[in-house]
Amino acid sequence: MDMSVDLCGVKLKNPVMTASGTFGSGEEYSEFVDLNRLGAVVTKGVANVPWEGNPTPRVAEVYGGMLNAIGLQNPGIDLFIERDIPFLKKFDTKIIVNVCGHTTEEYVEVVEHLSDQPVDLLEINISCPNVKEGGIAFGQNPQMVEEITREIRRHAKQPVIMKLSPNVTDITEMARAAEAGGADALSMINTITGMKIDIHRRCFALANRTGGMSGPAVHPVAVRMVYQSAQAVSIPIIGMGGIMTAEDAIEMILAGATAVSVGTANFTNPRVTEEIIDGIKSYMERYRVESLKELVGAVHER
Amino acid sequence: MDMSVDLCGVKLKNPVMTASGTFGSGEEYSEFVDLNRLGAVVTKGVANVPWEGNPTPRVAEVYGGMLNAIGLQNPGIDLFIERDIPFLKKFDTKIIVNVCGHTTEEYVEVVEHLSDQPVDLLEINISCPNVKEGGIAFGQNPQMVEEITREIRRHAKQPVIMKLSPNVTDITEMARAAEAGGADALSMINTITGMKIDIHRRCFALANRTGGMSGPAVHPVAVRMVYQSAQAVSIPIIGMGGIMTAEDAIEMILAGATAVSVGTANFTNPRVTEEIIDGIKSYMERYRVESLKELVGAVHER
Amino acid sequence: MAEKFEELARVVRQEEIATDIYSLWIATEQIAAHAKPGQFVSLYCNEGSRLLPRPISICEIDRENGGLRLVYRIAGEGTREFSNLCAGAQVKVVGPLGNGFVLQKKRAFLIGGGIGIPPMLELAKQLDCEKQIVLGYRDRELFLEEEFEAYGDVFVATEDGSEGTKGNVLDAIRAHGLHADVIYACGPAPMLRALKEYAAENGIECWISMEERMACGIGACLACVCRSKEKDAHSNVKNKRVCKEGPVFRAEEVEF
Amino acid sequence: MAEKFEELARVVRQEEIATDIYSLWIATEQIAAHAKPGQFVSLYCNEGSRLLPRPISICEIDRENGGLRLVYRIAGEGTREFSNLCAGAQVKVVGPLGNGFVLQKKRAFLIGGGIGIPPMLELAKQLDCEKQIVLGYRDRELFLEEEFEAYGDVFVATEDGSEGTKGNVLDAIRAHGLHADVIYACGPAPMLRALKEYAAENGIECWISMEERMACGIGACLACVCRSKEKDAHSNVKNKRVCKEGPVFRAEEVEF
Repeated sequence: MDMSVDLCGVKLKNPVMTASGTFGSGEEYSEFVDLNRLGAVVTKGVANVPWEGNPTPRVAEVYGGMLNAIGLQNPGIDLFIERDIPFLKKFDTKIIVNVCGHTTEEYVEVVEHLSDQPVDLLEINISCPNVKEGGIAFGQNPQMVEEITREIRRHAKQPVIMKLSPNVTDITEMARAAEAGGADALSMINTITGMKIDIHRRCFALANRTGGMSGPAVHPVAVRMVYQSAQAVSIPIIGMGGIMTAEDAIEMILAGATAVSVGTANFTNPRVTEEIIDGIKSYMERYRVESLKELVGAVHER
Repeated sequence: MDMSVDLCGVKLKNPVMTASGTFGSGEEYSEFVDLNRLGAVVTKGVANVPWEGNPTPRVAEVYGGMLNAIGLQNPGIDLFIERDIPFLKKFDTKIIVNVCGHTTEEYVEVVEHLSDQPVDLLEINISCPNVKEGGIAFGQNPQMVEEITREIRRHAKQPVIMKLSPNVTDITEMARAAEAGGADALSMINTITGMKIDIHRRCFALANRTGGMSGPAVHPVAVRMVYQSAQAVSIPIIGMGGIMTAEDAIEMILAGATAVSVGTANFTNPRVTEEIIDGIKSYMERYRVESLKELVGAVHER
Repeated sequence: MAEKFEELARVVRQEEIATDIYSLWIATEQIAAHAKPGQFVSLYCNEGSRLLPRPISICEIDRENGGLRLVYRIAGEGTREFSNLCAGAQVKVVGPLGNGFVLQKKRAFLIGGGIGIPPMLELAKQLDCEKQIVLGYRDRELFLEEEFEAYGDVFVATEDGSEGTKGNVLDAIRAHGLHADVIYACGPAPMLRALKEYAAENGIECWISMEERMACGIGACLACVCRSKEKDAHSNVKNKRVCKEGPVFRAEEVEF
Repeated sequence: MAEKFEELARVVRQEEIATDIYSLWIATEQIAAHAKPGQFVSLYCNEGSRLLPRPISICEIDRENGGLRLVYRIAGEGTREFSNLCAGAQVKVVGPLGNGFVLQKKRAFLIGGGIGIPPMLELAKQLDCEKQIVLGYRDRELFLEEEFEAYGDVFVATEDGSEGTKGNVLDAIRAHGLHADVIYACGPAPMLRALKEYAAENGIECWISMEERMACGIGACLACVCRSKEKDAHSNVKNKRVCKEGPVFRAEEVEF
């Protein structure tokens, strides 16, 4: 039985990765999870310089999910290269670095810093709803998606995954634009913009007013967008959005995802990534699936 | 204490209405709820002729919500006028008729049929994700939103509420377009397009593949869109999307909704509308709110 | 209009009577007093991530004690939650729902397939006529079949032939050379389809209980429709609501 | 790195010790054995609509029996769920989390305000020095205050003056003319702010336990940061993680 998948020429031992921003650079969760078992660790987004992020409160719980407006706090690429990459290199897993920026130049600067680093893939966050410049502003306009993808692709030494926002009228338009710009893969969905109000204090629950919604509440939207995008482009898709269980992961794979990222579920169960890997294995055994690749996009009519 | 609200010159005894499509024309729920207590009943969408709707399965449960793809099955405006309006007239509540169509002409035909009927307001569904023509196709393009609004407004004798889709990049663009077209009010959000896959049979859970997601899972998205739209337009907004409790309704009102519609919650608790009315009353007593109008849009910074 | 009630029912007892098949007795204030064979109830989950009620057919009615027996199969997390209900627990229930069977005094087939068997038990109890009860199972792991014996002649079919006639319920009817004037049936769609055909060929009246995914359970949401031969008076199209006009239909009036 | 454990803990007992304030003893395999005063645990809900753990400070540690006492206030549906846990029930818990207090042998103020009082109890038990324990409440509905009496002199302030000194904990300190060389404090931000200022004015070492909305509880998600005076080594910006570098900070190193 073969759980491995090929992601832009990089072989993952299984399709289970971590969703950027929920797993730091793996150190904290390494107390609960054997990182060697993961298909890949996707790091928290890193910029060319340190970012302070947003004021607190930065998170709020909602029904079946959460809102976050961390604002991409990060230590900057220099400390990241000095500390986080060497930490991850100690493990037998693939390293995917999530990259953020306010401008194309800032993204490119990070990508260039990473060019000689032992990093397997780059995930470009053009879909963060919680920063004023950059982020989602790039991700809601197909021309901009294509241009920034092309520019990053031109400078990147590793395969480039463009991470798309669900806060758009037509996800396939963005998926096609990224593909046209030369993206090697897509990841989706980033969070859906939401809001929570404290009715007793009559104020916003988050200092940022709005935040990005994640968790099982968004899962059906993610499955739909992965499915639609898989029909529209030929590059691989990494599916994420509310994956809590192996069943959720398999659903995403059947919809067309080559790999999956697990995010909010880590907060509910710090060991969840390993449990999902075990669950996918059980499913493959139960249904005698020889290779995980058989499941990718295998959904059919009733 | 005054729970009444003014919606386009129509005085509702309280802000709690039913979300179109979840409450039929009230007859079935009248066994559980005293319809006289409701601010208004919003009917299931009605077209110029009977519609058969989609094949089954038409619904699927998802985490904290559900998907539906009923496909706007309805008995057509003639039987509706003959049967449903007389039924609702027996109660001391306001009547809001939800109107659907494939083309502008079909919407207009229904609106004209209703012109001499004892109907208080019209809610125009330009946001159904589950029909091939009409529906959401109108609701994702600001020019089309403005044009269809203008055309309906020209023929309507009752105030016109345009019901908007959340499946757009920028809800305020659609809200402004509807206002520019002469809408008297807006209602939002219709459902968010989602998908569920049966991993054991590896098929779509719904015959229609995709369905509209509703329930508490979508509530934070609805609150955000109501808030953004309330900042962008000056016509009243009817807030809906995952309201399960009085707290959820109050959150929506604080975000800027003049009234609220309760949908999926009816399925979980057939008496929920009355419980929400009672809960809003308790909140107003607890915080000594003299008039519900004080709460509309009253959210503030932390 | 038949009255419906929303209640917090008390669990009297529950047991697993076959693999993943549970028998649950609940005590109700009003529902049992008003229920008829072939009707169903909506059972609600406590877990907040599951919002929709589960429609479950009524297996037995104890009017005197307000008891309802529900026999169901674990088909997902919701029914799994129910299977953990212990005596004394409370469960929200709405019912009775749907039309139920019309009881007639004709020589009858009561036919149940799989988890379509339970509703036939109360029907068997209430029907006052000559009854031939035909039950289809997957394999030798039978359930409820002994309880039917008090009410008529019981014939069993199993898919794997490990008990009774090998094959389906029609195979059992043919193997035993059975005849009747009316059919009451509940079970999977292929079984109902075969019975519809059999009834037409033999000119027998045939009542079938349909199943479809539901949301509201009371006729408001139009989720659980089935296609009808003629235009339905309520829907004004060729669709009938399984939860309201059904779940029991004349076989010839529905298409599936 | 301090070890953390994920466990399904058993509820030993629970009681409401004041309106909406509960005292919960749980039995753990490892967490109690490793916990220090000032640390906290993450408690997880069973209800699936609530996904995030609730950080709850440790009130007492019973190392011998693996017991942990958590005293918390009902602040929402999650803590309301916990308040319904009965003896024998299980609850998922991760801990011990955060740094905890550094124990010193100096004449100390232990200052707790409201639901910031509980963590001071285990600290009072473990601190080996002269202790003046100052507790601030809203009104005469005191809690835990008698349990502190075994470990030092207890002074009470109430906002409405119905018990002890009318006013806040600093009013009580001034009213009784108290002095100390180190402050350990937990409570609402205005109280901590006032203590930070008081400590600076009087040149006293001051440790405060901070609170912030958390998601992961273990330092990965960067939700629960507080502003720091100097650049933090981990974050590389002027932010410290309350759940990891904290919750206990030197008052002068954080800004709030």
